[in-house]
Amino acid sequence: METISLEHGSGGLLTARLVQDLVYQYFDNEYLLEAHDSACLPAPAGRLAFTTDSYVVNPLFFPGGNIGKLAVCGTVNDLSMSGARPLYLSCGLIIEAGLPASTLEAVLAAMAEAAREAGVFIVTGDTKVVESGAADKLFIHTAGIGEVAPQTDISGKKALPGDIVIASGSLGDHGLAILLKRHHLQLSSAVRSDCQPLNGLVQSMLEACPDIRVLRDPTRGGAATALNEIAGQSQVGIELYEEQVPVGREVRAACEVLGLDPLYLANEGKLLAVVPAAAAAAIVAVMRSHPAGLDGAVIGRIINQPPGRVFMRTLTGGRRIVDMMTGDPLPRIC
Amino acid sequence: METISLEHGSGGLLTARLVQDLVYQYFDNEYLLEAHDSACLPAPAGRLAFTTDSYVVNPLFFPGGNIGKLAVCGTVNDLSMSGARPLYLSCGLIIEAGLPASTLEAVLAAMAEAAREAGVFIVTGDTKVVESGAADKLFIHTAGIGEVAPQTDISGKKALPGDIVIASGSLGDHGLAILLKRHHLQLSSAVRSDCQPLNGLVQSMLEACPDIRVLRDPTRGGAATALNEIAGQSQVGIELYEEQVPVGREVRAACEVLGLDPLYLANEGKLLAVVPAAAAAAIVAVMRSHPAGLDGAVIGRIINQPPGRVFMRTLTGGRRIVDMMTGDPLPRIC
Amino acid sequence: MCVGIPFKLIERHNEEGIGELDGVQRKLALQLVPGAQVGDYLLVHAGCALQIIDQTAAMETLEAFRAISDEIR
Amino acid sequence: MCVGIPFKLIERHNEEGIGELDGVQRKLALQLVPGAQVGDYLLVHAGCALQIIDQTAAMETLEAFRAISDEIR
Amino acid sequence: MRFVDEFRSPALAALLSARLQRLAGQPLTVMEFCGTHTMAIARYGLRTVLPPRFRLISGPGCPVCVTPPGYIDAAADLSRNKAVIVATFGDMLRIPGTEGSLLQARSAGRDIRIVYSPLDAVRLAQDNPCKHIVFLGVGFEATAPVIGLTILEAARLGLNNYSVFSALKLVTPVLHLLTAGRKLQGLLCPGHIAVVTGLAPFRLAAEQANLPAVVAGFELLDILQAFIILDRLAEQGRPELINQYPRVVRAEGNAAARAVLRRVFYPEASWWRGLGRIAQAGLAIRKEYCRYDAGKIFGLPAITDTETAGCYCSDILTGRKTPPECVLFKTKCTPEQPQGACMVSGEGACSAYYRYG
Amino acid sequence: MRFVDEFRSPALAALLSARLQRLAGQPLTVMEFCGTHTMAIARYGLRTVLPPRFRLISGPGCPVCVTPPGYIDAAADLSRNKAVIVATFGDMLRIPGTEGSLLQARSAGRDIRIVYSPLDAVRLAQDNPCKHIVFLGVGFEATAPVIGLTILEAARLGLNNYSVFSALKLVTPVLHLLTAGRKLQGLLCPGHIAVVTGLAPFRLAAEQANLPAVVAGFELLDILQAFIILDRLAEQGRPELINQYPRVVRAEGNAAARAVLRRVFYPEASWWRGLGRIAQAGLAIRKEYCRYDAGKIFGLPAITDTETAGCYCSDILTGRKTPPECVLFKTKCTPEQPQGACMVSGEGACSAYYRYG
Ligand code: SF4
Ligand code: SF4
Ligand SMILES: [Mg+2]
Ligand SMILES: [Mg+2]
Ligand SMILES: [Mg+2]
Ligand SMILES: [Mg+2]
Ligand SMILES: [Mg+2]
Ligand SMILES: [Mg+2]
Ligand SMILES: [Mg+2]
Ligand SMILES: [Mg+2]
Ligand SMILES: [Mg+2]
Ligand SMILES: [Mg+2]
Repeated sequence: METISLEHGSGGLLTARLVQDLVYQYFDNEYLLEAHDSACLPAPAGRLAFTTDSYVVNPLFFPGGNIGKLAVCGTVNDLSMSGARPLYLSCGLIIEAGLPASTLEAVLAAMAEAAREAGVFIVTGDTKVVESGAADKLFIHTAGIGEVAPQTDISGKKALPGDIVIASGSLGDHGLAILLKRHHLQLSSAVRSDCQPLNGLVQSMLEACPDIRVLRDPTRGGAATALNEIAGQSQVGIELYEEQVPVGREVRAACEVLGLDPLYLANEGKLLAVVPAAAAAAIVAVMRSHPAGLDGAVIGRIINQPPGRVFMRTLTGGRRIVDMMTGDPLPRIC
Repeated sequence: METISLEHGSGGLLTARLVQDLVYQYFDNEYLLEAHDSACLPAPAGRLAFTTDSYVVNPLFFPGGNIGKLAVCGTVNDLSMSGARPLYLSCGLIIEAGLPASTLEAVLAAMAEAAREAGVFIVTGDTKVVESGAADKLFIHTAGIGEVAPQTDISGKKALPGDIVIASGSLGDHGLAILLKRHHLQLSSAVRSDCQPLNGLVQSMLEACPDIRVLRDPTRGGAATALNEIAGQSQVGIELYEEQVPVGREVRAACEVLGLDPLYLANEGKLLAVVPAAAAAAIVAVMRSHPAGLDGAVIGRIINQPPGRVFMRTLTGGRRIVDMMTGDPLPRIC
Repeated sequence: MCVGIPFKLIERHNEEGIGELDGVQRKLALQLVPGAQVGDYLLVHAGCALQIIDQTAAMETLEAFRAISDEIR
Repeated sequence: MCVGIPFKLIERHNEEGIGELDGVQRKLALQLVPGAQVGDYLLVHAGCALQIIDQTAAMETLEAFRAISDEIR
Repeated sequence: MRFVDEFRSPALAALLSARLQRLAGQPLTVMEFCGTHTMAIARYGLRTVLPPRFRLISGPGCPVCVTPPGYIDAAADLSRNKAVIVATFGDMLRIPGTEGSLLQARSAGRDIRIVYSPLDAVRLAQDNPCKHIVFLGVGFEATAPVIGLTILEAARLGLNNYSVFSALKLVTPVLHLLTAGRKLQGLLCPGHIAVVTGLAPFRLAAEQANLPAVVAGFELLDILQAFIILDRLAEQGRPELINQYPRVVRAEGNAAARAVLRRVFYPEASWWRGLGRIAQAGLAIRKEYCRYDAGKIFGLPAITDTETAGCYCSDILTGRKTPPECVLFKTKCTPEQPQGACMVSGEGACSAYYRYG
Repeated sequence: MRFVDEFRSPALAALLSARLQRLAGQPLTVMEFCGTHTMAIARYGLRTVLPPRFRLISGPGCPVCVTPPGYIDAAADLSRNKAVIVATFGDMLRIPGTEGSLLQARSAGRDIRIVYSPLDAVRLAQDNPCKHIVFLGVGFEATAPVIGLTILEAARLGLNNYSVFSALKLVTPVLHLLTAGRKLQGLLCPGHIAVVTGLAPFRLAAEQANLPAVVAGFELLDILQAFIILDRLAEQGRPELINQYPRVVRAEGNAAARAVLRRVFYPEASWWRGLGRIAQAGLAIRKEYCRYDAGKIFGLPAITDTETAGCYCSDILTGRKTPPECVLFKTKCTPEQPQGACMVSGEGACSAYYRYG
């Protein structure tokens, strides 16, 4: 099997071989190996968190990760943002016929490694192969189940005036790494996607402060969009402090060159948290002692008015609106 | 919004509008409307069943259903095949830019209706839009969670010699309906996809006989492939009785014309069951009184030898091997 | 070598017709069976009728089966 | 009207060079700054250097800022 | 009467096979020339029903499996041309050329369409005036007239974007090669070829081989009856041809179909996968219709055969060996990765053995 | 010194803005000609920092927003040609033509590539010898020389598959239109245009308008200082031009850049979205380089403007109104569905108001 062909997706013998020879080699937990129509899993304690995402990233491989790592981290992170402990993932593959088997294998290996790092099991899956030209190399779809401890109650609606907004680290790395790979802008840099699972970080944050109000991973649309969502759902205002928003030196430089705003670039290993003011310092301290939150910082606060709006308090002490994103960020020269 | 554009998938304002104006209009349950990173769900009793499938059917609309109905029924059925009561679904959309919004709407409406029929909630979702040419109109990915009653223990490994093999109705309808639509073979017929949720049928079967050994929905690869899988997992032989295998009159005729074997055609609203011989008659009776199992019939039995093999006892009393499928069924004239 | 199926001719328009088998319908080329009439059964291969089925001959064949089987009753 | 960025010239090969800004590197067209030397800072627009940055003038501007701010201290 | 179920009656089948069981005659090795017979025998499990004294050996199978890999290569090459749509029977898609199958070519994005009827390919040409449709013309005497009709139809419609890439074959000139020097006691002849050709060529083959022969239908009872007739003829020492299938096979065949063949094609030597070059055993398109000849229009290479090392296909096609005797069978040679003609199509002898045991 | 952070020091910024707060002078209405200034002012929230007596009105913004929709239509049409790759700055993708944007064209599968530098488009032509690369030439005096260089480079390399579709504009001939009949107390002039042109055209504009003017940089401190200077000049009644940005703006500009402009282009009348036809305010490709002129090669239509009913763009572009005064602003006209030039680019006055309040 050098390349994946339509036959590998037709549900017959070749599908069985693909699954056995390639998939099971990397995803080898007892639940998956049962190979049933559904995985049968022990009953979790507490409520369930359930989430899903489709991954269509182009290119498949980028500095700091690939679509497989992304597909695991993204879903683990969405679970974590509900305060859940991620337990199980599903994995659906849509493969364009002609994909080199070695590409698929590298992606599966990355998924397996990310799952190991996050401590989750990929317990059920599906593989479809479509004709060449009917998909862009490989799409991955993961859904995830987590368990939510009884005392945990995280929600985008819970931000209160006076609360503090925290970011777990520098913003924009993933979006910029992809943008540079995608458009052949001929800018070279060491910027890598920040793609990483955040469940460990969230667990330690929750231990430090069980009443964290909101958690959100600022993926597509970036921190600006995520904060606008929170402001809308909680009907509060948010004020950011420009000089405290962590942005990496290279990301900042590339954004200058390309006329981009890092607040609108996607992140895949960062979170935003809204926490009670009294707990903010302790949470930041806990975050900074966790490898996924070394650059954790307070970046703003929740204000009363106007509801649904995000502002930036700029370096000059001025203030500007930080709106939701319209469309993907594109480089500008003007 | 007449057509879906890339902007609708970029995570910003237009994505939010698409979700609010279109998705929420059809999927309007309390869990989804929370619009969190994950849906937060009450803890189910018993063990969990978890499954996933990607739906890439071409054409999107076919007699008897469309990709949306399929995406709900397929995952509900995979849960049911573990004996689980399906509870929650996730829904990931990958949309090719340029898809008419009305097409998406018709698909979402079908999903909502199928979910209502099956009594499940679509509680979390994701929408991606890819460039024109990077996908084939629309792919849907659903994952599903169900709860498995403590006494239920369904598994492909549990078939025992002497057990009886049952089909819930005529085989091959879905596969043929799609094939006729796909290849412009200029055959007209009233064959419709059998696409339907099977959870109700399974619940009534389980009530009649809690120790059903195996359930399987013979989707891609058809009954032949599903039975070969069971034979392999249980390490038993399976013998089918040709004259008892239910195949619709039109499907049989079209198969004759096209040189196809209905055993290899996909089904989307049928199940195969392996049950203890003593319970077979009762189960068939229960099935026939359920709208999804009106044509339920015994089609074969589990035998000792040779393990992993499926045979057909033919009309002449002869016997032939029924192998797994290699590749999709293609019409033949020779 | 060649899958051949008996379709019943249910419509004829010059050299084209509609055949029916158990609810499945298909346009048929009739150039090779000039005498075919609506109601005839046709042996169809690849969408083209190759012959009109002879009902009398078919009956005789069935009779022959019965005769053979009668022999051994 | 035109995003212009100060890159440091770290390599020069005839009319092409490599510029660097905080770890980000980019090939630069140098046709419009014939006198640019490695080590110079260049004002770059759309991948092309438009001018060599005058360090002395820059110092003076910074001095002017300080002077203004001193006025109000 | 609907001419299907009546000929499949399990009750009658049981009686006929009981009859075959009871007859205690000589061993009877029968060659079935035809892949559709091979498939039907396998599908009905007849091998397990017939008494052991009946031995069945398979002939060349179908026109698809005897198509040389070079033809597939040429068709796949043609499909690279963005102005071309390749139209074909589904049978052709899985056959491996030397560089993959047409299915692989299609899954790589080429425009290759499956049609049920060659006449649908003409329709495709009408519907796609900016594309050129090439129909892959494979088939024997039964299929060739239908393909001939497409050329006449295209000419009638004045189409200039339709052509046929012919690998059409005539099976009747090959029969003597298959029986020559074989230990056979009977021939099972293909009814659907005889529908066109009439009985004469098969009578000739029976005479040349000095064997009893039956032109038979493809339903369960047809085949069982054919064996009973063959057994009786053999017992009585009568090397005659009997027409078991008179409901569609007339002694004179179908003259209209043969007229189409003569008008559009002429017989020519042809390469058969596993058998090599056989004089008069192919059909080429006449000069008058050269504008519908894809070989001419696109300057396609002449097709010759290449053999796979270790493959017994020529022995199996000529009935000298059975598939399980081949060392590659089920090991290196499977339906997913066929090595020779007999495995490539579901109708090929090796494939039928593989699937139906 | 790295010429970025030094000019953004929050501490110095605080002192400079405190200084601005303390100066209790006359009301000062300043026009910023340049979209990059508009964006920087918005991004730094300067509107909320400057004392109320400073009123800022925006000029024509950027070369992208003054490009007429017909140009986008022509580029989108061009991209239908499968032999063509359209290369462009990312800025151009979201601007609506009359039938959608280039982003929509790209999402419909056309080959439209974003480049950072026009010179990367020449590289694209080298890498894709079987395609023709058309670069969408938009820009003012700073960008035009870079685009001129691509034509010289293509000529040097002997490429015959690269061309420029010019909508290049000259901003300096427009300045007097923007200031004419306006109640202004100062002009904030674009430093990056002056890098090429030198100070003369801006000095002329200041003289014609009889106003103080500052050629300014784009960093936070640059802009604050420019306001302090303007305030001081206004207070002292000195309608002079001061160069705040001497680290890159020389009095004489960049002669090499202007030489490229003269060699490749000639000034021509040009249609500005919202402003109409302006003599000498565009750049056309000289006959000597007509083989690199996509307009000539592909016979593209001459571009003229069309106005959207109700859009106040021309008033906003000429500084007569501010965006919130337009009834369409934030209602029918949003960054996702812009109605006029000022909303189309992130740099346009309406867009900057919309995003940064
Ligand atoms: S098994 Fe394969 S290799 Fe052997 S004879 Fe048959 S086709 Fe040839
Ligand atoms: S808001 Fe829109 S319509 Fe109004 S002036 Fe600005 S661009 Fe024109
Ligand atoms: Mg299933
Ligand atoms: Mg999600
Ligand atoms: Mg997510
Ligand atoms: Mg998220
Ligand atoms: Mg599946
Ligand atoms: Mg599944
Ligand atoms: Mg399934
Ligand atoms: Mg999502
Ligand atoms: Mg083609
Ligand atoms: Mg093009």
